Amino acid sequence: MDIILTNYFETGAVILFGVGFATLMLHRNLIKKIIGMNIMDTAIFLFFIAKGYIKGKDAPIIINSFKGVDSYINPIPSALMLTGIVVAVTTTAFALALTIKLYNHYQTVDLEVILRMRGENND
Amino acid sequence: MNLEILLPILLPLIVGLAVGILKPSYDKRNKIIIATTVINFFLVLYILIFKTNKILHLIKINEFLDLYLYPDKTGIIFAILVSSLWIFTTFYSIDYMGRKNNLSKFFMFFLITEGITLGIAFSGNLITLYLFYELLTLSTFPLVIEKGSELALNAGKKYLIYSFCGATMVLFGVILLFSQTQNLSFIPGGIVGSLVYGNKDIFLMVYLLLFLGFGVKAALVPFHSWLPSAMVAPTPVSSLLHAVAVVKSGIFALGRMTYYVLGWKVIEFTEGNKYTLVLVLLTILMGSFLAMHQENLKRRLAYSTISQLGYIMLALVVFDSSSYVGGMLHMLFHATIKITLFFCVGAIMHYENKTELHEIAGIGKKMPKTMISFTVASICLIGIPPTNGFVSKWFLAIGGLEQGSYLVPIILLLSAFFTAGYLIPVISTAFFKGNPAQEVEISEPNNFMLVPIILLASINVILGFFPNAIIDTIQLAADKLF
Amino acid sequence: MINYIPIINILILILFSFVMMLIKKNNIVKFISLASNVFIFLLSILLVKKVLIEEVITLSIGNPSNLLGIEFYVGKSEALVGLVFTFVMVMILWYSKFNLEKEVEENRLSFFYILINILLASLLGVIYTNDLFNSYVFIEVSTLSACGIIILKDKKENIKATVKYLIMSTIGSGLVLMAIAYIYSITGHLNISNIHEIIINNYQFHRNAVLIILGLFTVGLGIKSAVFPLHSWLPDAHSSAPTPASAALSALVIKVYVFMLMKVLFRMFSYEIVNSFIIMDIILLLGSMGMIFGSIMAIMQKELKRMVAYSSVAQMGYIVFGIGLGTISGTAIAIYHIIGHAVTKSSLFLISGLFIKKTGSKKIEDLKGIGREMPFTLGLFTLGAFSMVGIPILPGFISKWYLSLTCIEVGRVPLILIILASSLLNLLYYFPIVINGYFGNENLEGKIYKSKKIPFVRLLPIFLLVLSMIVIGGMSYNLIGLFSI
Amino acid sequence: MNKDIILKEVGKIIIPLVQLFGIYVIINGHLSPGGGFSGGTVLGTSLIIMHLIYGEDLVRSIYSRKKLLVGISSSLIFYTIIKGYSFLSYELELPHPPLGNFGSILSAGFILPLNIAVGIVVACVFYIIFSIFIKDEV
Amino acid sequence: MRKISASLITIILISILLIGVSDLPEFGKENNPSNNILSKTYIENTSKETGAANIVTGIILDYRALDTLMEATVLFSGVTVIILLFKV
Repeated sequence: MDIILTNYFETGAVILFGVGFATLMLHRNLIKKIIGMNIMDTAIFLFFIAKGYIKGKDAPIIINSFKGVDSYINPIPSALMLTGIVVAVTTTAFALALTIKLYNHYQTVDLEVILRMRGENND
Repeated sequence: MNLEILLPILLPLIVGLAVGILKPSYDKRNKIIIATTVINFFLVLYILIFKTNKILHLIKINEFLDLYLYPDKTGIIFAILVSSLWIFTTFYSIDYMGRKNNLSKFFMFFLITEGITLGIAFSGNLITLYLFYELLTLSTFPLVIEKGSELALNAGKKYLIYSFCGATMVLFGVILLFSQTQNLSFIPGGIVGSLVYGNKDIFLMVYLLLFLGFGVKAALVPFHSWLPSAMVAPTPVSSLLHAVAVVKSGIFALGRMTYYVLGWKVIEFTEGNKYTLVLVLLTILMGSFLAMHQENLKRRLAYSTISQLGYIMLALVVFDSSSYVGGMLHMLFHATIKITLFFCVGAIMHYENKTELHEIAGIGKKMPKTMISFTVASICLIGIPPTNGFVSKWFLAIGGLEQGSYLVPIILLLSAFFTAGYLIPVISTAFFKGNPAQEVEISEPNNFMLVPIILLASINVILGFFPNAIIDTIQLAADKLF
Repeated sequence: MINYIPIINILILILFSFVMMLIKKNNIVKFISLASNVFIFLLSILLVKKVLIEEVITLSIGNPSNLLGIEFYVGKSEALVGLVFTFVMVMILWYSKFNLEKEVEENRLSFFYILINILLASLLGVIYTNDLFNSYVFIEVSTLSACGIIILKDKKENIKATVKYLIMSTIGSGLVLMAIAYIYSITGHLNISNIHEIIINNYQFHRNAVLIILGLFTVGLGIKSAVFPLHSWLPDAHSSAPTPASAALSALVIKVYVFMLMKVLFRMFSYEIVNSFIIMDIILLLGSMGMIFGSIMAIMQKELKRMVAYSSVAQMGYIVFGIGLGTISGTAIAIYHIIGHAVTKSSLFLISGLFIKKTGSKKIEDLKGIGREMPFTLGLFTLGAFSMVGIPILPGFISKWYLSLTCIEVGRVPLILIILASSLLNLLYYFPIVINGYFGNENLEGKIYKSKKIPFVRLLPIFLLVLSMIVIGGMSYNLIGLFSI
Repeated sequence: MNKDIILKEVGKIIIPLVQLFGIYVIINGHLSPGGGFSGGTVLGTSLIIMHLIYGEDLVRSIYSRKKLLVGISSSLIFYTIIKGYSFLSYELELPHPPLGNFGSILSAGFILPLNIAVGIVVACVFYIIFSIFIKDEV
Repeated sequence: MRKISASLITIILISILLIGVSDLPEFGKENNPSNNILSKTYIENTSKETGAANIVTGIILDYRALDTLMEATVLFSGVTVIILLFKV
């Protein structure tokens, strides 16, 4: 149990993940769903970045001279998350585009209403 | 390399496809079909003489999908039966189907079915047999629904679903069997041998699964109801399906399974035949009992088929040399008899279009040759000595007695009475009902139809007098097994 | 040089998709994409030959050492699956060269080919890569491009289906990324092989974490590959998309994620580790449920493409079932079924596209008597249906047979009943189409025999697909021997 | 929208600074925090601000959509070719690019051009997406 | 009903993940498995082999360049799909 408090960083990330998941589940508004998706992604990035942190060490950038292997934090999670962030951004943009398109079709962003509106427009 | 074994299977397939695709004219088509069936008969004879017990490997996909043909005595007897009866049916159906258009599809499947049935006869292991068995279902389906009416379609779907459920059961059994014995080939006495000791239950399960699965096509009683409803098919088809091709293939597969795959010793050890014997007796009684209540002549004959098949299946659950002989004999005799009966009924349907029992009053005056053949055939079926039906039933009864079960002869006798009960009324109505005063001009069917009928009837009589040649042949096969 | 074919394939595909963006003329775009795919196909044949000689090819990209760079691991199964996927994709492109104009507007046409190239590149990447995070990126690319080819048709249904698909698969990839974070934090590696070396020693210390990782991977990849309870997005997406797109989605895309799952379960962990957790039984249960309920749902459908889509839910059940058995042979059969079903289902979808184009209606009951108008096409459809139902020698039968044998091998005989029952259910929804198509007078009346029949060259891709299906069935014994993770 | 005079005047000062900063971030990507993606985002933001302040026509007149697409595709092609070269260079013993002297702008081999390419891609993509959203049609 | 089930699912998810977290190595320690030979090698070699002072940039553009390439492809396909979506 105490490890949960020791890993407060991961704990916070996981709770944030849950918040995002709940937002995605509970809200019928597409925009809010997308926000929930973003919160989930951000939580995962936080979780991942936390893996790289080591107490009292510098960012992995060599300012003047190489200060030895043990004086920098782990660069890998940062490198991975740069990629992950861009992927998340693109997905969000696509989701928003779909939302705009749906709004033009149905004049609403309520997913439940939209999904119920099948049948009469089976063109 | 014995490629000739493949010929009788391939020839009808190829010719059938050709007929279906090229759609030749009426006369040319008839010539082609008759020639094909006759040639095929001689091909089978050729194999009987030169190629008995020769192996032909087709393809070996993997250790279980190893398709090969191995015509042994039993298979060739079945093959001769099939190919000879097919000739009669061809003549008959050419007249019966008449000059309807798009018949080329019908005759295509008609020929393909012969090829596939011969494949079942020659197949050398269980998986080859299973493959041809599935194909038989698919190729006979279009024949059943040839009329194309809604009724026919439903009957066809019923037939399809029953057969595939049976095939699935068979597959389950085959998988279980294969997982035990890494081998599925046909060996007299079975491939299981001593494996049965220890895992008796698995083999009991395998036996029941295979018996019920093949029993679907053999119209075993819980699964028999597709057979009467498939009577919507035209008469040649129903005579073939119900006298020769389909049900006999089921019986044949059952025989292979009982005596060549599992081996009767194994089955006796698992005591599986105790359960199946009940089903078989039930089949005999129920079939003949239900047959008595049918107004429609074809349905009447269909139910009689069910009960007669029960006789044959007796040979597969009562393990005795003479009952085996009786079963094989009855397989042949019932085929000839039943096809005669069907032809007569079909002739009546075709020329008088009368299908019900009460309609045919006095038809005996109108078409005497036909009805006399009918009478002869039904006497044979009832089994009054010295007809062939009597011979086979005699062997069956002997076999039952040798195994010490007195139930078998009793049931046989009882069912003989039932048989008389559902066949005599037809004859009496035909000859003695209706007012005798009025004169009717004799109008027999034309020779395409009449000749096969009379030939078959006389064949029945001849077989009844001189069955010994066949009995000896079968006895040889039986001695291998017992 | 041949060792580098996997990465060369991917680079060529995306390079030409970038090039296609600059080109305005549709015909040139078509030509470029077809040419690039055919080229990839030839290269894949070379790769398979090479791999068959020397068991495994591993190449590490970006750096000679597989520790620093991103490693590709191409075993026999990877190479063969990649080959089949490229083959199917070439056939789909060939088909859409003739038939896509009917469904998609002229000015959207070029996007299909661009996205197909990217899609194939990402699928090959997921198959070849041996690096967890890299596979995550590939999975994201494939998701986006898959959504893209769904919304080629500007209908409301497509957009709705895409929204469903996008949300579901975003959750899925989120879970996958979470799982990657967990596994990274307890091993510190991203290369699957290196992770394996570490995890076999210290998985006892993190049993909970390992179980959660397994669960996250299963659910995340299961959502994307429409494993039964998580399949709700699939029928809408696959049935509303234009026909070549739905063929690609249903035959290729959903398979890749299961392949990834196999890699994770059996290469990153191992059979012993995985079988010591409850997860395998859950996977087996999901597979069985998928086999049964997918078929039942398919029986209830009224529209042809929806029915075929639900049938692929059922077929995914077979694959997952094979995985859940948790043995080497089970995995081999799962991979074999991936290949066989990829070929079969793509041909079925393309044929149903032809039917819909012919009759102008999506309903199944409007297909009555279609066998009079297009007998050859319906014959091909019948062969595909035979494979689904399980007529011997066709792939469907082979997979069923081996799955049953494996069930007996692991001592779970009752499961055979599920396999056989689902094959009977397949019969119930595939055969009525064939029967009503060919037989029945009132079905056939008023149908002209072969009215303006399709030229054979247009049927050739489907014909080749069905032919390769039969070949795959015939070579099954040799093939299954090759497959392993 | 009403084009406010203050906005326009401030924009005249701010936008060049923003673009300058973006370019700085991009070309210092291998020495300092940042890189193609961050810098490209900044550049794209500057375009977006231009769009918002001076209206679409000005931006379209300078950066038409076709130009932007061409920019994206061509820089991606460049990227792919460069990376393909360096992926294969280990196998084929092709020459590596000169690393230059550590810490200067013109160093680190391919990283600088790649950063620039990525920056162009990101900037164009962001502006295109924004302009599509704001008109909600192409 | 939906709300209750959704919140239940969320709570279950969070608790499961937290169990996992309680099983993970401690946060910020130097001897975590994640700070292993791999990261050490990266820190040591990146500046030498690629000449980039920013180790992260060095990693994403040289060692793991395939990720970055694919990520650029994600951007490309994203913009393609959006243009496709709004094409009339």
